[in-house]
Amino acid sequence: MAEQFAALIIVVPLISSLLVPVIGWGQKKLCYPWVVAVLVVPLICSLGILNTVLTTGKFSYRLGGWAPPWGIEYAIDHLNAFVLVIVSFISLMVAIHSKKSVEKELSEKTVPFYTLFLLLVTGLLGIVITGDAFNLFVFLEIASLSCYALIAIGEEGAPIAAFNYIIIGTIGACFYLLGVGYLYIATGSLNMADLANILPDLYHSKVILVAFAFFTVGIAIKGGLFPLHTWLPDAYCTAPSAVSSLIAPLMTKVAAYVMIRLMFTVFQPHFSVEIVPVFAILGWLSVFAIFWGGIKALAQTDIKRMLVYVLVAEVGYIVIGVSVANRVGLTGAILHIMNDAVMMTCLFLVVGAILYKTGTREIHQFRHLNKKMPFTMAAFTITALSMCGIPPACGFFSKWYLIQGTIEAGQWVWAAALLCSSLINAVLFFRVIECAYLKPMEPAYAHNAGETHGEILRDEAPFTMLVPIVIMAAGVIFLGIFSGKIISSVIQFAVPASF
Amino acid sequence: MIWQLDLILCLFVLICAIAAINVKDLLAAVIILGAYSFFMCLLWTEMGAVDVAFTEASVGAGVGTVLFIAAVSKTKRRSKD
Amino acid sequence: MLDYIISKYNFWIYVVLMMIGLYAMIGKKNLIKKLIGMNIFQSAMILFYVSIGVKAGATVPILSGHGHGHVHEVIEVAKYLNPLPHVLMLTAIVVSIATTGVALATLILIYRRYNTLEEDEILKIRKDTGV
Amino acid sequence: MDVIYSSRPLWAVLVSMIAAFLILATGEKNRNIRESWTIMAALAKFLIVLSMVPVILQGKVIEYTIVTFYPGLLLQFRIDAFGMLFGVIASSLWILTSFYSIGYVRGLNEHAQTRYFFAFAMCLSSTIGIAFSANLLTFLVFYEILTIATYPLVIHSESKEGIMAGRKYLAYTLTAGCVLLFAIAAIYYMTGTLDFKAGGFIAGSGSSAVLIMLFAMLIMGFGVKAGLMPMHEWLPSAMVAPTPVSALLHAVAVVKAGVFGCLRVILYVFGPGLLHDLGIWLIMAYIASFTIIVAGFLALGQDHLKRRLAFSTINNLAMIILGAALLTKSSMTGGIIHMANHAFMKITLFFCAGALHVKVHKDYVSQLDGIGRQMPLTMGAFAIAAIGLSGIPPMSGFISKWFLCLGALEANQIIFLFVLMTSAMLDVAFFFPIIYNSFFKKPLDDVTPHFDEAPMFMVIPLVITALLSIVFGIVPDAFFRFFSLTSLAVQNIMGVG
Repeated sequence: MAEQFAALIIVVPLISSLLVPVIGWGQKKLCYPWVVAVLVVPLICSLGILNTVLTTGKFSYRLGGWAPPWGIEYAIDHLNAFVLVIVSFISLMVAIHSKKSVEKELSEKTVPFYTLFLLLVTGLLGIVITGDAFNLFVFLEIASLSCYALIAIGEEGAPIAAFNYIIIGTIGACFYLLGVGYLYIATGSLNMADLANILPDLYHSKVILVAFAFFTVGIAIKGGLFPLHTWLPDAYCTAPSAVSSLIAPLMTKVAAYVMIRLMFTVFQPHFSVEIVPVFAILGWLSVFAIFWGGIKALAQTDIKRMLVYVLVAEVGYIVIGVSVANRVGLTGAILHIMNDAVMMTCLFLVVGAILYKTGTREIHQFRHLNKKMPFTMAAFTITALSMCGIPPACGFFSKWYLIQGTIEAGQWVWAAALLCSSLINAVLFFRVIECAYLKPMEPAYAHNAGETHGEILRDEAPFTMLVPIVIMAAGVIFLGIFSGKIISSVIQFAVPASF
Repeated sequence: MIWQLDLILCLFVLICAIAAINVKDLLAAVIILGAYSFFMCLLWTEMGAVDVAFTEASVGAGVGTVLFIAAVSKTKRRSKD
Repeated sequence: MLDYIISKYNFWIYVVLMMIGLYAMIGKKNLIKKLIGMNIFQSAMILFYVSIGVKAGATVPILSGHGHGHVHEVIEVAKYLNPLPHVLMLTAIVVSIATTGVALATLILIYRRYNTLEEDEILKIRKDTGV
Repeated sequence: MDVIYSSRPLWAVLVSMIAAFLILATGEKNRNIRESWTIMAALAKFLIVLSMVPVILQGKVIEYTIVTFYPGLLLQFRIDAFGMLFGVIASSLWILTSFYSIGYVRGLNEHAQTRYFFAFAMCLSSTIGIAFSANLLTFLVFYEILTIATYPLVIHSESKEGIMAGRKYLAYTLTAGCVLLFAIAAIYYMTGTLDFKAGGFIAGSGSSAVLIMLFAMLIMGFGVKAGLMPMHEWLPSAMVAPTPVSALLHAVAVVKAGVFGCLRVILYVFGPGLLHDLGIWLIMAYIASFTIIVAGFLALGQDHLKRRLAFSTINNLAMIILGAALLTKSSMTGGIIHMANHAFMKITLFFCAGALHVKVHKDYVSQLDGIGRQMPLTMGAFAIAAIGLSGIPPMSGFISKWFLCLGALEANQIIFLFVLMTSAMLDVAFFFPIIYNSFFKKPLDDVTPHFDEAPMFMVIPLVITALLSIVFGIVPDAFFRFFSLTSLAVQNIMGVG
């Protein structure tokens, strides 16, 4: 059964996305229930796959029945089963949340939006599930293309941001493809498992080095790692809120997954650590990413833009976890892929709900939001605390493992960067919390907001928005409390055995 | 594979590429890009990649140029650089 | 050294083309020029893949037999080019044309909004309107 | 040592957390029901904690594991005598504070009462969690929750001053949290365990330079909440909080959690033996002494009553740390028992300050002339607690100071005896004028000359705490067996170290 799951998880959203225009042609309103219903399938499939992996170990699915070195293989182990669950779960949540905000922001473009939405999810799932280096490129481009288009339909300034993203994203994809080409020259294979077998004999070849360099740069561009992140803030910030809450958490996480996959599965860890000093470079770049993202975020008055810069810093976290190149650090990185995806989704969903209800993203206009939208703001607060690393929310535990990793690697500065970043996050998020929960600091705000002096009425986000937000916020707490369970049952197998 | 022919084609490709990004008239630039694609097809055919060449001729040089021309006709033709 | 350069000349051409594309993407201000650069960049990459498959003295990978079951002679692999990179490039071409399409659509959106395609002018307009 | 596995520690923590959410759900409309949750939770928590005291006194420990993350890395409760002592202090005073709070917020008709009681209950929940935690990780988890739970209380007034105090509070405590996170991660990396062990567990796991650095980081981390100088700055600012909060913050939960952390580090992570070998105990004692003296002088200069009390708190907390840092049996006894004694006395003082604020809206020492005639019960309790803090028998403060002085002698460090003496003099200097003025000076014009007390909800708790501090002075082992718990804790530490 799990074999079929592996195929269904791609095929169902792909075909359904093509059916969206057909359905939308008849009845526009049916698109939303259709997309939500369709996205339940990948979630079930990924849970089934995870279950199979946990009980019987890793397995592979041969597309069209062709044997691996030639045909495309979906190789599933603990790592991608884990990421698949994250991707499919979050995309379902965002889809549920999208109903009202799409009606408001994109009323004319509902049908193309949902078509592209499903295509994007297909691409993301495909990147994660495939075991073939070239197939990964194809899915990467499916995801990127739908991303470009989805961003371009955003607000003022979105097309130009999307265009920049297209240019830089294409460079990234081409670099990745060049990397694949050089690997093919050296090995004659495109299958990841096959490559992993062949490569150790060729580690001192210059061709492999070039391939590795191209991979690293290509994925760093796609994942928005400093200093290749320049496209990211504008693109994610100007996108419609339903889009940014899907791509901001997932695209970066999937790129991080690809990085782990390439550096520790295709290449042996000792190549990535000993022969090429790539991790020293990546680690220091992440330190810059963390500080730069944090400082830029401090300068923003627009909450979505602030979150986008926080995202740049969060990418740095994961890459630091990868760069310390030890078991506990990598555990932290994989855990943070999940935690950060959940936290970021929750924050972006909250911002979407606030934008829908109040029409503003300016932080200083958030006054009395705690009275107007108590549940939304409670979810925001919980997630914000998690971002600051307050236990028992999940952010604390990924930070714990990441710091353990840096200590084990003896990288004190990296550890300091992680710690400073929680403080920066505290400043960032408490600023928002103060604005939302407390009376204004300056009386000047009181009259320019034009508010009534009477009782502030509750004006909570619609049910379709509130449910995913509350689920994600609860997830932040539960993932924290059960992080030990998640690590012992899934992540410790996902970390390459050679550590 | 005849290396003289190969070299000439390579030269044409290079010239077309440089011209395409330097011509100020965008329509001309787009046409030159079509020519570039076409020379690329020839190069590939000559290198034995017939299928790629066919695809590029129809999709790259054909559809691509059409799309470009459509876009240019909907926007401005002159460029500052 | 010269030998080395000449013997791998199509690899050199691909590098040069790629740099031209990269220059156009970064250095040019006109957005259509950037897009042209992107196209050059992508086809340079395809040229690289095609070059991978080339073997001295080999021919197009099409069997001259009479269909299935009638192959009389043993297929000598050395006689044919490696077809796999070619096949991959079919996908890559489609991807690149799709990217171009999306980019052109975006360009038209940009033109409708700002009435220009020069990056510096757009930035100026955006700055003036305070967005 | 016998270990008993029981879920009672968990319930002791959870009961107020559950109550917190019930409070939130009940909301502003049903005030009486909401307050009844607080009272019920406080009583339930106290009874659960108290029910475990006899077991602990038999020399057993109670253990409960919540979750295991990794071997050696788990959230776990383990109650030993020291933790029990803190647990009893916190849970018993919560009952009184709850009643007092109700009187206070209703007397002033405060805004956002639901948020206030919610945060209060969360605070207590995490304080008990801190008291019962078995290892540094659990400690850190509850310590951070406490940090966050206190924040809404500090900014309760939502005035500009309050928000600034809140920011300062967060800046200090969150930075401390980060330092702690790093230090604890490093300890886990070095030793593979984080469990508190009487007499320390870290010895021999690293070079002395590394150990000294870790010690400094841990003390910095916990010292922030304990108001150890120079990290005390947030504490006087946080005085803008409502008085019951200050009482709880400064007598029971937050600062005591910091002190408790310092003592855990000194006695249960590093241990007397190791600190002697490293030679940092003396530095620690000097830092504490510095804090004692300077805080005493700063208190003299404050006219705002609550700020004066805040500096007195800093002074007394440093005294507790000094007791632990001297590493002798008597000084430890003195330090640990002072945690309890100081809690009862200081909460009385804050309760009195709050009663004055509610009844006559006076916050400054200079306004208190003759107030004793109007509010004899309040000022009487104030006098008792102030005399006790100065270390005059028969109040409980005398017992702790006696042991501390003995400890200084045992450690052959006469200088600390002088420090303690000076501190006692300073206590007298900044408390006695208040007592004198309020009872013997001519009343100011706006003071009612006849008996006119604050609401009984407020007066009764403060009278009870004042009486208790006398009782503990005469019979240190009364009611809650503080003295037995202390000597048991000291025995455990010295038995190993």
